[in-house]
Amino acid sequence: MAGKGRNCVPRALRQKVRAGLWQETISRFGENSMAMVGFYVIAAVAIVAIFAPLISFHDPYEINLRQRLLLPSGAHILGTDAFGRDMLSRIIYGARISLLVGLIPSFISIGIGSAVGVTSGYLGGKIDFILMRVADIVIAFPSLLLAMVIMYTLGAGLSNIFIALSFVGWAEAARVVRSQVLSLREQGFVEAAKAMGVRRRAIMARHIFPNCLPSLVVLFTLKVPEFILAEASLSFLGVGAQPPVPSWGLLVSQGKEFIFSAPWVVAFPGGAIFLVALAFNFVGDGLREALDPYLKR
Amino acid sequence: MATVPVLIGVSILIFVMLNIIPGDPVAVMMKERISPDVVEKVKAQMGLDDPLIVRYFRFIGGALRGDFGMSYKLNRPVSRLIMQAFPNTLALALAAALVSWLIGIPAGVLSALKPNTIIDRAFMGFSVAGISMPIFWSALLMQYLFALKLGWLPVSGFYGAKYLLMPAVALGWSAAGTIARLSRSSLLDVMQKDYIRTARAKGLSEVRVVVYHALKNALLPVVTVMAIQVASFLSGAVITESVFGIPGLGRLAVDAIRTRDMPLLEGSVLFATFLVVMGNAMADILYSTLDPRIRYGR
Amino acid sequence: MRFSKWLCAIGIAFICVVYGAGTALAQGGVLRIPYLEDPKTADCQTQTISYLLPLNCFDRLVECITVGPGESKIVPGLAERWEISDDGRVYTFYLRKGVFFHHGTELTADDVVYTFDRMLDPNTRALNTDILDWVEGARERMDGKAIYTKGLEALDRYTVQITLRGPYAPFLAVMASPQASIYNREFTIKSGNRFGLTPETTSGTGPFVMKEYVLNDHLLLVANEDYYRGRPQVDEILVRITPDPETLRMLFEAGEIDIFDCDYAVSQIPYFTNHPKWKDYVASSPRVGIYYYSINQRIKPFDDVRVRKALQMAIDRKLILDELFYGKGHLENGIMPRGLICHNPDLPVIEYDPEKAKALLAQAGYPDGVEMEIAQVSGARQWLRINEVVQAMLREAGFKARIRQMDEAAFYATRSTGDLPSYVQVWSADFNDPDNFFYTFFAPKNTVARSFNYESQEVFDALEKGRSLSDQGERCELYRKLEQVIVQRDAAWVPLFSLEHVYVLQPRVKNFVAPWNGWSDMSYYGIRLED
Amino acid sequence: MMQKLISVEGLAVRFFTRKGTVRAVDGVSFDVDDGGIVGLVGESGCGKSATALSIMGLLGPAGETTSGSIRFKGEDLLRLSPKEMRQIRGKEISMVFQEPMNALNPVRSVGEQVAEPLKIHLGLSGGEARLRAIEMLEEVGIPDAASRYDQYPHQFSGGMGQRAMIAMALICEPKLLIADEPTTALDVTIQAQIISLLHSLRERLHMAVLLITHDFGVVAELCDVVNVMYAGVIVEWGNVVDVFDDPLHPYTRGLLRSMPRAKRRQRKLEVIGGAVPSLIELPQGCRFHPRCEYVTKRCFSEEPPVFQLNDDRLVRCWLFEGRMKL
Repeated sequence: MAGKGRNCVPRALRQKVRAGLWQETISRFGENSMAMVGFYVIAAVAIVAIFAPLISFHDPYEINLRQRLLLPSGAHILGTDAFGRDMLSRIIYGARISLLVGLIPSFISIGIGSAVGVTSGYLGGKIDFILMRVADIVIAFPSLLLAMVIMYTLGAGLSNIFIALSFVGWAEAARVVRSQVLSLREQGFVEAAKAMGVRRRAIMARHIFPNCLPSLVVLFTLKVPEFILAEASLSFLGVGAQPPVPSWGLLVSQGKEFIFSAPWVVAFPGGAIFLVALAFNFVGDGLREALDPYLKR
Repeated sequence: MATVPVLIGVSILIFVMLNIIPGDPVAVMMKERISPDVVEKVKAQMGLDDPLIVRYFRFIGGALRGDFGMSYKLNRPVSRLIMQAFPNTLALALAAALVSWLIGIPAGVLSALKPNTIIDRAFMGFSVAGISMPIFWSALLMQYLFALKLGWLPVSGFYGAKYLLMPAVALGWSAAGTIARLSRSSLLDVMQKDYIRTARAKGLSEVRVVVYHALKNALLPVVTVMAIQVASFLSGAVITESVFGIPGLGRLAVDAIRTRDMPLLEGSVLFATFLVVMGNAMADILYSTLDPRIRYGR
Repeated sequence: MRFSKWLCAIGIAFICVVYGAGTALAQGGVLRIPYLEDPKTADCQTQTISYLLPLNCFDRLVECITVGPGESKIVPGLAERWEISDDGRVYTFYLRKGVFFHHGTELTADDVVYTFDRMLDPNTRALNTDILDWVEGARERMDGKAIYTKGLEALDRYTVQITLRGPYAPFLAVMASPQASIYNREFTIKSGNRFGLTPETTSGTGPFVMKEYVLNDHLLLVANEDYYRGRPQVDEILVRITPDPETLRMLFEAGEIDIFDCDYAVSQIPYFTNHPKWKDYVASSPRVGIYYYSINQRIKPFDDVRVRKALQMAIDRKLILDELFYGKGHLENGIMPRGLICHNPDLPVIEYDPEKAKALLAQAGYPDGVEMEIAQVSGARQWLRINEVVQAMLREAGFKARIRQMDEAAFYATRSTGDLPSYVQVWSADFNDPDNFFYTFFAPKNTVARSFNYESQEVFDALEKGRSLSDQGERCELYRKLEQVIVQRDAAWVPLFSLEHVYVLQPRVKNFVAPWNGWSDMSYYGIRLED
Repeated sequence: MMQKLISVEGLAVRFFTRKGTVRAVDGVSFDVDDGGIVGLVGESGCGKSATALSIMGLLGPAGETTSGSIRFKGEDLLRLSPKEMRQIRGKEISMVFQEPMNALNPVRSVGEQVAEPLKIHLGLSGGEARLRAIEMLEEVGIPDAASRYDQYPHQFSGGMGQRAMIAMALICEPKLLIADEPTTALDVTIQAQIISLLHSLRERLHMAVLLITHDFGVVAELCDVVNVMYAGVIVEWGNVVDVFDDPLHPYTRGLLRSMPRAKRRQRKLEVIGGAVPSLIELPQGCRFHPRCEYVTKRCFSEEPPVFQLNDDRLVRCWLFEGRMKL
């Protein structure tokens, strides 16, 4: 009887808490003006990225050597680059690349990281020790160098960037999740589930992982700008996206040569990176604040 | 962090990867003036034809005796190359850390004292702006503005304090956001604590409450991050070093990757890893000296 | 407060490190040169990349000097005269007397023998042994079968005799190349494997003496007061190593360096030539170097000459030259560029004709076009720029090209096994002889190692013959024919153009002469500074 | 008759939260005489602490004293500037909190914290302050005070911590001590020690005490006068003995019944059914009516006024309408 009671109450409570969690988070988030601005910026960029072919007037890949480095004008709102390609179209199409570069590795690295973190934290023992040593190695390895080495190993290209950044990023997520799991493991509802004879895997997936979600959401949002910048850095080092793909990082690192003669070629894509990264950072901070009571539990 | 397994893991990781990556240290040494005969001969002389395992144990054997061997390309002992580059990177890292603290801590503290006000938003916005720009971009803009247009600072080089200013800001600003976030949330937390109420109940001025009673508590977690951060600057200043022409560790490591210079890459990355591990240990020590609860046991 | 003590300690440590880190740079008669990548060593036998130190700190038996834009002449150097035997095998050099190394000993014939023997000594791990390949006994020495080189002999204190295993016409020109710089026996042996790495272990006879060398940071060369041709005009050369081209550019604009090599920012040539501050200080010279696309005949369908011809026709070289390089150069239709002896100005022109290229592809059995790859070193923007444009042009002609970026080490490793797809490159003359071009690309091993895989016995034979002919006219005839065979008949190589090399100078730099071959590295002996 | 030290009139405190405005204190009036000990009793969440913090001016950014006055030595504390208020806090009025371990700063030594008010209010030098603080620590019964001066709070036990808190509060010899649940977090034996300590110190320093607690036992041992507070208002006021012997308000009765007593042998501890209402949406009529055993129809709609039964007995309940002596 006791077992039954213990199991029912916390579960009901927990669900109630969670339903309230997101609602309240959204309302708290809405009160943060910076975070909302960030959110709108991201939404706008996402829309632009999705509807890129409808929005841009020019083919972002069309080279026209007779129209190189034109100043911003009616025909080319943000001017043209060193190949006579329309900057605005390239930035619009680049939004697709850069958003993907931010989102996909964040998603993968946090996915891997939370799987490792939950396993490691919940099972403990040897598995924990080994997984955490592997995570230590990845964290201790200078991340940009690690990404470079991976890029060299796999070869340049967008999908390899996803792999490299995911590989670099998972360990941090794993640590965050693990430390949360360690404290969750001791809590009542987990004990209750155990007492009920719920399987380990189910406990991890249904009881522990959902409680790590608030911090993972924050981590995710803050990883996105980090990866967008990391791609830019890799492009600077020559192992980023492949031309003529217009990733923003590539646009900046290729355009910086023109800072004297055609500053718009470097200023606009650089500004785009800055704006989007800043927006994600604001949203991440806003989320962190809005989720604060749940993160501290 | 268990130092030894991590270092061994890192050394194996580098070794394996360097052997998976296509590339040939002698071919890249010669670049356009390559000659197939010479490549063969020199590789044999350098022992690059030996099996993987042999080469790894040759390296590790030397490393354990403190000898990382000679850089393939630079033809100098790896340990000396590292010791020459290290002070420069250290200077950059400490200066950058100082900048990130000077921006991050006041911003975080002021934001926390006036949460959700214009002040909060402005200070946090400024510190977060730093982590929203590629370093090479902010560096380029700074060089353009401060060195070229205003002429206040030298463009690049490494010959004294004023040369260090821009790189330190470029690198430090990029980390200030993290520090600011942490200080802010930590101080917000502390300001809710009972002992802050106690302090106020004693009739202390708000300044004294914050400075004497809140700050030390709030900055304890920040200190831990700071030590790790210095270590990561040491290893991660690759781009800053390139843009500002600082002869540091990061450039050494990147060149080593580019030229498949195994001894140099192993040496520099292991050193950087060691620094990160030491940074963590430092953070623990620092934390325990600063926090009486740990200092005197519970 | 313990906490603030910590901060103090960190602050003090920081200040100490900063002030300890370097000394202030002296100004005055200092020529300030930018450098993108550290030269690594002054020993030109063990590196093939940088000629800066060999050209300024060392001398050679003979020198190749610039006598006009793109024109060169071989003149006496450390050897005041020389004799070549009638069969072209024995070279006798008579050394100048009273030439001293920087550390104070006099140059003797033995030093010359030592220098070249050191190059061939397997323990040196020299990378430039090619240039001595023709010396008698060189191969035995390299293979470790001999402990000296048979063909090198000091006849007396000031006379050195070099015997070749057969006649090799370009040998004198080779002796003028930077790799053939002369070292001192005693000093070099004493310096061991640190030779060329530090000021203490570097000594040549050249116009400048290495005084400071901080890896990846700077080099300071000072005038050699006792230089045999007279003290150089400038007191010091400061070489600032800055791996970022934009930083380098800003250093120049901020007046912190004296010479800007527009190779670092080709796109900026119009900026400089139109800028009121700089337009009068732009120097340029033709460069004896050719831009080309390689074709790997091992990769299908490039084994088909029609496909290769189509590729030659599919690139609008004129447009690239005009737009990307602002017309600063000339189209080339062969292998020997302008300025090289035997250059042939009357070669048939390769016309841009995408339609004809398509037709040729169809003829070869590819009516729907051909897929191909263009390889390049990742992030190398001078190549990327060309490749991106060429990629678009090729599309018009039915070639669907993909640009494959590889990092340097992978690029050269793949290339040396003969597996690299087409790539664009430039080859500038090391010495003024067609052999330096033809042999480099089309000799049996080289054609594989540069991923041409152009296996033609006819060509191999002609190359050997060309090396042994001593009559200049006859040699030129041979090379011109060979050029037509390779480029026009077999379409094994896609010539693009030769470019001018553009430099921008600070107004105080006088007497600047761009080197004949268009290298970025040059001797700064003749430069004068006016303040 | 003793003089009034502090006189709270119609005090109202609001907290502004996301969910709505919390009317934590809703028109509270009481006095503390010079040297007297007044208890403020009620369940948690009834506004006791808010009243105390309002007196101290420490409500924080979310709270606000919306009306009323707090006359301390004839001056309205609510009208003082922050700076003037700071000079009163810790010097004239001090406060001791519930959990000493949380109320002491973990990274400063206990002695420093105890001595701090001396430095800021009396301008004592470090050495003087130290000596005085050690004396005070001895006085509150901390053995070996000189060496414990430099220890940190985590090295103190709960009881010792509370003694240190008291030392810190009393070091400037204030006129009024507000003790907010000073014994709640402590063991029963320690509770008794702290209570007797407070008792003796009050005698010696001749200060007044406002004791806030949910524990009638503590009130009984220490106080002269007691205010029973419920949902932001005072529902009963009287002499401790009277209230104990003859609790009037149903809430007071409930509280007393739920208290274990050593004197009479009790069959069963009772609890008051229900919970303290949300202070955001207070019930119509009497605030206590949803939990009241004696609820009448009137209680649902009309809020009872204060009925004075005799000179020193007030109650806020319709039951006593007829017995009004005024």
